[in-house]
Amino acid sequence: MITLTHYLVLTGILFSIGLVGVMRRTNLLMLFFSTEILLNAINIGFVAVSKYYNDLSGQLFAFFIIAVAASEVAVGLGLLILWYKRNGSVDLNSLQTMKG
Amino acid sequence: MYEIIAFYVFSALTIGMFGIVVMSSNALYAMSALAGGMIFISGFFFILDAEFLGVVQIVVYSGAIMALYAFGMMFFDTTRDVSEKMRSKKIAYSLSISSAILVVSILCAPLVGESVESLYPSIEGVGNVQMIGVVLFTKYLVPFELAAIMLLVAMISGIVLASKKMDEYLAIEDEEIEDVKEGK
Amino acid sequence: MENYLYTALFAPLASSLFVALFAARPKMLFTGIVASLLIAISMIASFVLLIDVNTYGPLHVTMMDWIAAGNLEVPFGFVVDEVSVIMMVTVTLVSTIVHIYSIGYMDHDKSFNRFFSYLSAFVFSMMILVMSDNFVGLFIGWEGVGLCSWLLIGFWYHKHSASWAANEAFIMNRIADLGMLMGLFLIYWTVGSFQYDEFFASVKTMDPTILTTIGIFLFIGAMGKSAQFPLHTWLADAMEGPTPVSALIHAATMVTAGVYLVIRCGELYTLIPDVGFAIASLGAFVAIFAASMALVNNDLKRIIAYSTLSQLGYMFVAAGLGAYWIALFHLMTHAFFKSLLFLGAGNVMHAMHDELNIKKMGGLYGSMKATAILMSVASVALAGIYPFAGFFSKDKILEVAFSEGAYFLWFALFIGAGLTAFYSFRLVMLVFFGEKEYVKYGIHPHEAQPFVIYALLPLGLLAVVAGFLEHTFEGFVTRLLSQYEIHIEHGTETLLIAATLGIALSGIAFAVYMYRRGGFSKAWEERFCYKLLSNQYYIPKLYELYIMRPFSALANFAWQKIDTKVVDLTVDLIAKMVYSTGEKSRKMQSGNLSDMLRWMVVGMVVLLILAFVYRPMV
Amino acid sequence: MEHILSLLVFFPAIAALLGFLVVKESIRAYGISVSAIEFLLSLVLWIGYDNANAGYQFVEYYPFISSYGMSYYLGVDGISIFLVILSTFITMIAFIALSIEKEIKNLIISVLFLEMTMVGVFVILDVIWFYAFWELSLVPMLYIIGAWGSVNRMYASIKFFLYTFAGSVLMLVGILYMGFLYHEATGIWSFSLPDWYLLQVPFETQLWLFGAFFLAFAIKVPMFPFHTWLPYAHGQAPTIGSILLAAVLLKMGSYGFVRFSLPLFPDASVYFLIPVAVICIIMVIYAAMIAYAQEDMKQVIAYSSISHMGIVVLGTFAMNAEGITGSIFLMLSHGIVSGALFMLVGVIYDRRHTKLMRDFGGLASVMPNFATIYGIMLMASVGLPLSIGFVGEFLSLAGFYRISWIMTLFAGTGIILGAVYMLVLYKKSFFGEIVHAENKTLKDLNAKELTALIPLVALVVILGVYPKPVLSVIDMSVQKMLVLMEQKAVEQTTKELIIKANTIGGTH
Repeated sequence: MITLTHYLVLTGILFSIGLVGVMRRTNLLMLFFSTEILLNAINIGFVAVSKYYNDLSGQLFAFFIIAVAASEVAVGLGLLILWYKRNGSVDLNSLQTMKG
Repeated sequence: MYEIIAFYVFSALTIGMFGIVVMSSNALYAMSALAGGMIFISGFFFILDAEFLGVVQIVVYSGAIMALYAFGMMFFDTTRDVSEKMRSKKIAYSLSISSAILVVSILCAPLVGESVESLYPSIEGVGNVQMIGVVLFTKYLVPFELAAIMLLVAMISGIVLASKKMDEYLAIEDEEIEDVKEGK
Repeated sequence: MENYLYTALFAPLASSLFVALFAARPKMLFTGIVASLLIAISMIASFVLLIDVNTYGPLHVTMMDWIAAGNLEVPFGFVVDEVSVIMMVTVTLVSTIVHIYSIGYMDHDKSFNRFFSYLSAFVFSMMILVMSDNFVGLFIGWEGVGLCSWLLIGFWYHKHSASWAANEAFIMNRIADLGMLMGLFLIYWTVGSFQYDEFFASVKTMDPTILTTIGIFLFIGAMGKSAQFPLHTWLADAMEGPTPVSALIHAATMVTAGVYLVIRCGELYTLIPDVGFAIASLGAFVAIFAASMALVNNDLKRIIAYSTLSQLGYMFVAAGLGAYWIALFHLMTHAFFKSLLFLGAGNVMHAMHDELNIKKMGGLYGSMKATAILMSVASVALAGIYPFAGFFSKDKILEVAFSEGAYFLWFALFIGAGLTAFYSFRLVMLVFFGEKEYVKYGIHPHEAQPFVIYALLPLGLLAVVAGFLEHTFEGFVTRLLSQYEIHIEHGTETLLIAATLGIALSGIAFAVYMYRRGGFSKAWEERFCYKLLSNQYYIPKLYELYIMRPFSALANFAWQKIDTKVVDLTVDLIAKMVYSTGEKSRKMQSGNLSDMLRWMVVGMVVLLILAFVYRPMV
Repeated sequence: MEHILSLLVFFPAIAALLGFLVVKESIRAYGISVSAIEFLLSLVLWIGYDNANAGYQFVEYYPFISSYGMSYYLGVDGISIFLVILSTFITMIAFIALSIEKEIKNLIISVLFLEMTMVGVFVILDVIWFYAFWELSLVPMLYIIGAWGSVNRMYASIKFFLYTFAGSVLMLVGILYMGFLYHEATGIWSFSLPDWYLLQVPFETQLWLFGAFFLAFAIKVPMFPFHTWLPYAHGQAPTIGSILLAAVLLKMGSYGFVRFSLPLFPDASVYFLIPVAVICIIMVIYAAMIAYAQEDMKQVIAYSSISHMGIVVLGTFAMNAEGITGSIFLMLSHGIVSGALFMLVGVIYDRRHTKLMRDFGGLASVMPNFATIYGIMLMASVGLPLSIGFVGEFLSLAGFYRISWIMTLFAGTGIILGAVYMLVLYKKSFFGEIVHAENKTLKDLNAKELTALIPLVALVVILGVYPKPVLSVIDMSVQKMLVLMEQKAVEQTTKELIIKANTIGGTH
């Protein structure tokens, strides 16, 4: 029998994979991919909780998260393209202007 | 039984796909793996009786978002690999692993609040899509509209940022600004 | 009667304030005259009060409230009784003469007006001191005279030594004042009032330990003002002030305030004879200690200052042994002849163009006969030769010491009498007789203006005749002060008088004999005891070496080491720690996105750990 | 009359806002007239004050955030009324003596805001508002020191701000906890001080709360070893800043002791009496010694302030009417005297642009009026009877004598050491020959400076000779507070000590 815990553990594992990606990648595009993984991992969790508690709120949250992810990709990619045009690189290490 | 098999299969597939996304040095592979992972995730949604979300997942993620990425990648020189030389791998991996262990151990612990009362219980005999529609357009109407506006804003900003004409202005070089100042 | 009281009290204040209006202006003769007149009015009022008190008894008025908080209430109240009226008369009489004298003495000084303002302010403070009916009022006067003494010692403030001496005097007095304040607090918390009458009414029922403590504290106050050992060094240095000041403040009035306090608290000290005896012993010690320093000093004014110190010692012996009226009597006679001596010395100084070294004088009798005679009279009185005033009062003190069985004290005073006679006449001989040393320095001495001499005549007269008032005086003041009976057989008494007279006369004779022949040989000056005496037993040096310098060093240490290096540095260190933490953690902000993301994950891990540790248990 | 307190608090602030519209040339006159009106208002307050009533008068109460018990609650009693008058008076005098030309408009506006906070601290009875005014007072002062100070002004102003700010953070915690306690005990929220007075706090809790409040007040006073911001602040501040700092801002700390520490935590105050007294004694002696070692005239006065504040706090902790009344009076007298002394240093600084004593000498002959007024203030500072300085010092020490005679003796050395450093200062700067040629042509006080200084001199003498109208008003409220302390004390020993401290006779 698959319990809620199974799903939550899966969520945790996927989230950690996303974290690895976030930390490992220096290609900005790949960073976006990793972010998608994080969001998706959480979505699974929400939906699973929604199912096991028999409450639709979880699904709606997942729905809004997808909307947020879509907006994020749109804006993020736009910025990325702009950055690439100016610098010719999507290397994360080229982004050092915030050095304190 | 069928549910268990489906769960483990999808789990293995998603973990594998996402593993490729994270580990592969080739952006194209990574993107393809990501798209695959997204589709497998929608499988979970179907298992969990969230058909609407499953469809949305496939449409939005695999359709829209991945397409967007694919278009985005065309702007970049994908052949030129970004050096993925990682600094201090140990820290990154140990952090990830420890956070994974922590998350898992927290989640494995018996959950409290078993008696959570559901705000919007699904009603027997009513389809998932219908239910979501009812809740979305009653209780969550304002967030829904806001999400719509947000998407609109995102769309416009995406266009503005990436469109050619605008970028001439936005991506104006520092020297050009100097030139303008000097009146050339 | 009240009007006379207020006149006596406030005329000096009026004088001071009026003259102060012209303080910054150049010399104006009328300020001196107005001041003298107002002080004279105060004197006349005091004399009227003397007669009134004699006829009607004491007068007590409360002018207004001053301080009131909690149970504490201090009014401005004044009492004119037998003791205070005697003090008033003495103070105003000497003050009037000093004021008149100063018109001549300060003639050429550009701060003439300022001088009179200060001098009158002093008289006012002194009047408050003696007239107040409570201890806090006394303390007002006590500090007021201290202030005026500071102003007047440092009158020629451009002289470093003068301002130094002024500060020394003020600070030394403050040390003693702290003791006095402590005494006042104890009185308050025991009796609940500062009024003399309430305090004295309850002394008999009070715990002897508290009484002793009060007695000691008050006497510490008296020690400062009356320059008793070990707070005596300021008096000699105070001679930096103008001579009229020395005459009025540092001989006749202010320095006797301590004696006045002990007399005023007679009822207290009678109950604590041990403290009284300690006071008497200290007095006897100072009497001989100061006299010994006067023996070798060559400074005209310092000799007289030491003599004052020595005479104050005599007064304390009398007061300490319970013979309050005798102490008061000596206080009064001493005021007359000592101020005369000082004012005469002022004339000499003027004649000698402010030269003070008596070795450079000599033979002045030829040019200043009147001054010479007056000073000789004062010196004879000081030496205690019958029938001059000093004889009556001083001899009584010796008898008191003898009668109390304090033979040791008596002996000290007896020796002191001999020394007094010697140094007095050493001074007279060196200044007025012998070789005319001043010729070498090209000085042409001249006698003071006639009105100055006339002003001194009353003092001269009093120095001669005051002694004969003894019995009248005794009868008058013992209405308030306790009687003192001398229990000595008549034969012994005569013998004692003869012995004292004998030692005084032999002291004079020795001085006259020695200085006729040109004084002691130079070899004496090489000896240890001469050096010891001429350096004032090295006490000022000791004070400088072991109090002033360490204090300065400690103050500097406290500032430069403790305050800036420890206290402030700790504060700054805390600030620096915060700052350097920021400086270090600044490296975290490398600007690299993946570093930031890693930090984000670190934060997440930390939060997860917290969530794990503090997860709600089922 | 019923809104006079609000008027007193906010009139300067509104006037300051309007001051932005005033042209630069007339801003000085504007400042003087505003502060004069404010001073007159405070005098009206005194005239309207009922001397027979020891409680709060002119009370204004409006709920502010009633769900959390915060209210706008104003009132004065004998303890605070003279501090209000002192604030308005000193501000007026400081304006009259103002000699700064640079950015004068901003300066005057800052000082007017400062005046609002000063008056506010003394009249407000709601603790949250009190805290707000307390902290707000730092801002104009920070600006005054930082913008018009001398060379090292940034360091000094930031040190001043952070130091005092850090101290009061703990007080805020204490305030919140006290509010919580009140809620626990009564079930309703209240931050008004009179309500808190009625609350009996358990002994252990009192100790902690006392500590939290103590730190804030101790830094403000400033007590040893939290005093090091003061010399810097005074050393760098412009004259007007030093005057207000010494005359009024320091009094906030000692006022806090009287208003908060003692009546709110009587047991803790008694429990910590001896440690606090020891700190006071250290302060008195240590600061006096450091003052002696200083070369800068202004630093001498700055350290002398610390020394005098030691006696103020000592008197407060005497736990009897004599001591507390005396200490409040000493606050007033120290405000007037130190304000005047700083003003005098400012006068000479304006002329010579130096404050070092070795650059002077012999000033008495070129500036006789200056020397005279300086001398009077100096004598008031060392506590000469019939000057204002004596009354408070005498009462404070007399009060504390009941607690411990030996400690009083040590604290009393302050009057000796005070004389030492003050007279040495006077001798170095005013006596002797003129050694520097620049000093020969110095001008004596001008009409403006005399106008500012003569009222101070007059007050020094008048209140020295007849302090009773002030003392009796203070005394009445202090006695009321002592009764309250005695009643609400939880420990028997505290009650006994307070009773013993207020009775004559018995053992010592």
